[in-house]
Amino acid sequence: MTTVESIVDRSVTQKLETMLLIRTFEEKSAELKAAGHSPSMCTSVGQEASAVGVISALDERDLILTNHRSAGHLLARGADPNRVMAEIHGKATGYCGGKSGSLHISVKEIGVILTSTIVGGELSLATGVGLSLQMLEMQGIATVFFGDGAATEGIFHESVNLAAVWDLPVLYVCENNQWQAYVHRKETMRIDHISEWGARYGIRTATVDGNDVEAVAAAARDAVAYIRETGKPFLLETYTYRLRGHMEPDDQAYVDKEELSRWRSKDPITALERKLVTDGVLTATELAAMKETVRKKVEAAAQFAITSPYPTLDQLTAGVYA
Amino acid sequence: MTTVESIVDRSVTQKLETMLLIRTFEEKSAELKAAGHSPSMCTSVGQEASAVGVISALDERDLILTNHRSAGHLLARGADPNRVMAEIHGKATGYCGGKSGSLHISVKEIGVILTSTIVGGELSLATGVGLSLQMLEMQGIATVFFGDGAATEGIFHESVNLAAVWDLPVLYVCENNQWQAYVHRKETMRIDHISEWGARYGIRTATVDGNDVEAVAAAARDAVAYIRETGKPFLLETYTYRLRGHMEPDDQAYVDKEELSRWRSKDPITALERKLVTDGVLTATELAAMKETVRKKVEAAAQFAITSPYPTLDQLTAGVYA
Amino acid sequence: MTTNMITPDQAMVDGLAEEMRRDPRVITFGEGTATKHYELVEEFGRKRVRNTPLAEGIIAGTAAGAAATGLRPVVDLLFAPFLTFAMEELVNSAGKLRFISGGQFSFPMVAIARTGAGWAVGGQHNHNIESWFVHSPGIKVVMPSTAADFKGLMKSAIRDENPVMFFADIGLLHTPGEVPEGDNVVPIGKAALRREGSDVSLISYGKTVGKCLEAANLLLAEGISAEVIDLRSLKPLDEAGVLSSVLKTGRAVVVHEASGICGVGAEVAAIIAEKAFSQLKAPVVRITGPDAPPAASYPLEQAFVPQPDRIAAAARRICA
Amino acid sequence: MTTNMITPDQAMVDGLAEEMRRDPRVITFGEGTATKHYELVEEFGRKRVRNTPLAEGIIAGTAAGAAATGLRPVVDLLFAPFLTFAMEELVNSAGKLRFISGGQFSFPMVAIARTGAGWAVGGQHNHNIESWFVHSPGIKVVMPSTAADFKGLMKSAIRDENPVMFFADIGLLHTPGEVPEGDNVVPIGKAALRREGSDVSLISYGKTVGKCLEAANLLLAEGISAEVIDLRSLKPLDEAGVLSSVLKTGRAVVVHEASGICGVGAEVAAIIAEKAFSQLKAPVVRITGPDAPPAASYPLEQAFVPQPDRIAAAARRICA
Ligand SMILES: Cc1ncc(C[n+]2csc(CCOP(=O)(O)OP(=O)(O)O)c2C)c(N)n1
Ligand SMILES: Cc1ncc(C[n+]2csc(CCOP(=O)(O)OP(=O)(O)O)c2C)c(N)n1
Ligand SMILES: [Mg+2]
Ligand SMILES: [Mg+2]
Repeated sequence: MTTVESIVDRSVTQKLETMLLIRTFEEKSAELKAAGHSPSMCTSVGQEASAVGVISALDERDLILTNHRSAGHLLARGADPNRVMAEIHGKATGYCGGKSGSLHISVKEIGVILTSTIVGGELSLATGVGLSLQMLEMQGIATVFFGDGAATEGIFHESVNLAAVWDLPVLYVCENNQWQAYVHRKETMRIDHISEWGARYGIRTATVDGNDVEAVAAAARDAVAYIRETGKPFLLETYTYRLRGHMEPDDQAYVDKEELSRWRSKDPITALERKLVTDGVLTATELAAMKETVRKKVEAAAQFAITSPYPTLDQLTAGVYA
Repeated sequence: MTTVESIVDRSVTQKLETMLLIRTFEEKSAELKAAGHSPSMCTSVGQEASAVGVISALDERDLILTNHRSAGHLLARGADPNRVMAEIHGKATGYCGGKSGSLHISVKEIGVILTSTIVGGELSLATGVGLSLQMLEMQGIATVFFGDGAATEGIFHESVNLAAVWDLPVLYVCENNQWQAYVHRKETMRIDHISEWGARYGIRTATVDGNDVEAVAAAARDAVAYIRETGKPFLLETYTYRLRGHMEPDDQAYVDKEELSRWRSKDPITALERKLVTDGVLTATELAAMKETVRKKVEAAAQFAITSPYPTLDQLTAGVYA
Repeated sequence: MTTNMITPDQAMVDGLAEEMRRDPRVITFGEGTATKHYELVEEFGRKRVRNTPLAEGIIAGTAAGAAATGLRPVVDLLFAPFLTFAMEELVNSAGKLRFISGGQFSFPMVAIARTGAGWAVGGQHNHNIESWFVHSPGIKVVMPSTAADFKGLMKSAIRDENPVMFFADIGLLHTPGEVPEGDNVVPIGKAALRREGSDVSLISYGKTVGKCLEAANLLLAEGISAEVIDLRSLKPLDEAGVLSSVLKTGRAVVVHEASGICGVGAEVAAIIAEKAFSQLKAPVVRITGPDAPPAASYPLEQAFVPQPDRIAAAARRICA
Repeated sequence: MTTNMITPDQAMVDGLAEEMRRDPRVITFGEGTATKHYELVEEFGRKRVRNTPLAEGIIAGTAAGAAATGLRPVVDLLFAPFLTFAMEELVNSAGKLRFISGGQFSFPMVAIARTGAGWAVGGQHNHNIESWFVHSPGIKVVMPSTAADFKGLMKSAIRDENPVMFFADIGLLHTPGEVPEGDNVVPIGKAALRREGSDVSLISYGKTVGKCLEAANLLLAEGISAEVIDLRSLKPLDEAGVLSSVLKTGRAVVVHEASGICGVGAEVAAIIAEKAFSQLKAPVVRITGPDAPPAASYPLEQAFVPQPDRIAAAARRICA
């Protein structure tokens, strides 16, 4: 069994490598989709710092809930790229045996559980996970990733309010990427920060630059420490941007060019690469080697997915009931 | 057809008379229920100032949405007590032909529309009414009454947020009566005022002493003026208390005695009676006469309801479809 | 076996209390649960018996999330129409995530909802939507008609590893019935033969089981011997139980209070029409509530429910 | 009549645009409606064509509230499983408040939802829950199978005074089909005879109509003449159309992609079993999707859908 601790190295170079892995993995997925190898899926290009920063602050005992835009969360937590890619392709070797496809991948063995592609679905389940952690005295915290769009669903209100009232150990992470499929966030709310909504439930909140992995990691560590100490929920907003479209393929014709290019210039990966090389933490050669390692992993994952078998037809009804 | 203007006299004595009418009507309903004349229903005893104050600020063109605790809103708007009582009793002469019963009484002719007994149901419909008023340039505003409990339903979040984003002419009136059936409000939220939640949608809000009819009326007039001028929504919280139980009969054994007696001493009707008599606006004789008038009206309504026929069996499926 | 006279309402709570005693993972919450069942609070404490905010979606979602991570929640969602606020959590999460995740999670939880005529409070408190859940994968559905089954099915539902919808017919809740003492577990998936007969099978569940028994009495006076089957578990449906009765009698009247169209009775009739075809002596007839919301008005509410005379008339027609 | 080759996806929008031209009260909104149909924004403006927040409940509720007060909203709720967030508004408000209010309000609105195999994105985007709405009072339900019907039923749905659920089968949306030019309105409540036959009636809707037509071809080669009925309107259901076909052929196979149990096919089979009993030469058979969430995996998703060979085999069996 893969363990979390065996995977999660919290150094900044490791963070960069994980971010590169996510980026490369998702760009490859999109390429394979374009080539007709898999159904459509969503990528988190531009949001890697949020996934890696938050997850670097978690322990093995913590549980994670995610949504349709999950590859970053999965890989940051140490999921096997082969099995994630195979699942995206609907293959029997995928984490869910091909039944999920890209949109609801859970990996119980590393604590990524109950993924839902219903926007808000993850929020509805997170309080229950928090309740189990609280009542069964399991120590861990429930971390739930959701979008700015999910925050406009009524279940957001119900979930955060219940966690507040019952003092549940839930870390709400809103990845505010400015888009909700084909609708700009500004068309859906009169506020700019989901943390403003969070605060109204009487819980602690923070907003952090979601494109700065170390800032995210620090904010997440503070939040996690607070939750472990008090048992109470916390809402952390990572303010970021969805650089690719909603679902592959997406020409982003509806996206304001100026806004897009402004955020492109804040790409969390290029920024970090530049910084680490400038600061002398990483040489250009080491960086190139890192990229090559990642590229190979992703190529292997693609091969694994493509060559894996589809599930057999007896799986049509297998496992509906316990 | 009953018109609103023909009924709504906005003087303070008229307000008192309407409050007395509501109180007497509801106590009579409860009595009839106890005697086995009707199914169970909810009363708004203790909240009359909220209904009368808000509705006194509205015009004929305005539309009202209400919920399970609606007799006050209906009577304040000028509904015929006979037909409301008949509806509570499931009689053919009721406003909905007996199909509604007490919980979803609408009276289109006086603009009390789309009453829902699903907690939050009225909130989900109010935005649509606001949209019609906006797009069809009907001038009026949509006023929606809901409880503090309804505010914990997700649809509250969705409704107020949409009204804010689309600038809909909706007056949200939260009657915060401290109870949600058998659950105290404090068990359900970490805040004290629903207006705190309202404000985060970027709309104007206010909280007013819901037991002071003139204060409520003034706050409602301000809110209405703002909505008429800007076309934008407003959330007004009337802070009050449910003096009888949730649904008849209810022994209130679960209610904190001290809290109940504290609020009993703030009964909106006794306070107003005392004030008007002290201030010389009303003599004791006039007050007694007013009570007698009201009593007769209510007795007549009870008689009307009891002696009215039940709907005929062809009504079982009549009017399901247009 | 000793039995006591207990209302179904109490029988449900007794079943829940026994399971809470048996298994510390069983918890219960809902809008007013801790207020209305203060005796449970006293016995099991405020952590295991909770009031909630007024928010059916998160009540159901919390139950599902907790069920998947080690607890066994029983949630009270009050009246069936309120389930409309919890469909996402019940159907998309609790019902589907076991399959979608490739079997990684299970959802041992129970959701209670009241339904049916009895309170005369109208169509937003009374709507018999059990067939929605029967149609949805991954969920089990029960709807008892006797006090003993209210308790015994509650116990089974709590022990089941799957989400179980527990529909309680309001019209039955306050009439005491015999409940055996002790750990009496009624299996989910097994219909009950309430009365033996040879000419026609009256197949029903919930309060209309009683109406069928009354109809059977009416029919007996005319020399027609009616068998009465109480489905009580709507999913899984006891197909074998239904078929063995119909294969014997050759005639079936399917009865329920829910609207007919796409109701549970449609499924039962379709099964019979397919699998007992060659044995059928007459058309399979359904007697159900109309395709309308139930009105609050007392006589209309009662008329919504299939009554013994209508059921008997249908049986008479196909026995002629 | 001139016809054009148009995808069902476009045909729906064309129908909507024509009705918006015809009636200024028709408006449309949804999550991305204004972005995806920018041509509608250009023609009708941002007031009548709107993007919304991501909140299905209030989208449906707003539609219901607006419909009752003078507008005729068409809302796009995207995929059928997302309807679970809008059940309260659709069922309790739009469906019931006409009756409950004693007829004071009507709800002329249309809610669109996509469903069925075709995208391979799994069970939270693909769940054929049309039978829930067929079971619910006050609502009409359509689910077309041809491009022409996508347009014509959209137009009827918009003109109807009742709430109409418009289910769009994803697997059909992008294959162009013939659409007559002009104001072609397809009535709600009328099935279409897609192929005449004399030995067996294949009764279906949505993408499985095409599978039935293929099955009919397979059967023809063996000398079995199959009639194919496309229900297209699931509520009201064209009972007369169904029965007249079955009274002629004496045999019925009911086919749909939705799970069988309590599905629309159960209702159709039950109607046939009751009303065509004496004419039936064989059991009524249902061929449907399994009682499971559809898997994302492409081959499993396809296998979920009744295929021509399975349909033909069932027909062969009952024609033997
Ligand atoms: C209940 C529901 N409504 C709509 C969708 C379709 N959908 C999928 S992702 C998405 C946008 C989500 O926006 P956000 O929550 O901000 O997350 P992001 O995609 O930006 O990460 C939409 C509308 C869905 N999956 N579920
Ligand atoms: C969706 C829904 N859940 C639960 C109920 C049962 N119920 C009726 S009134 C009520 C309490 C409502 O509290 P609040 O909104 O504060 O209004 P109040 O009764 O205090 O006026 C409850 C739980 C309901 N009618 N609808
Ligand atoms: Mg977003
Ligand atoms: Mg209240």
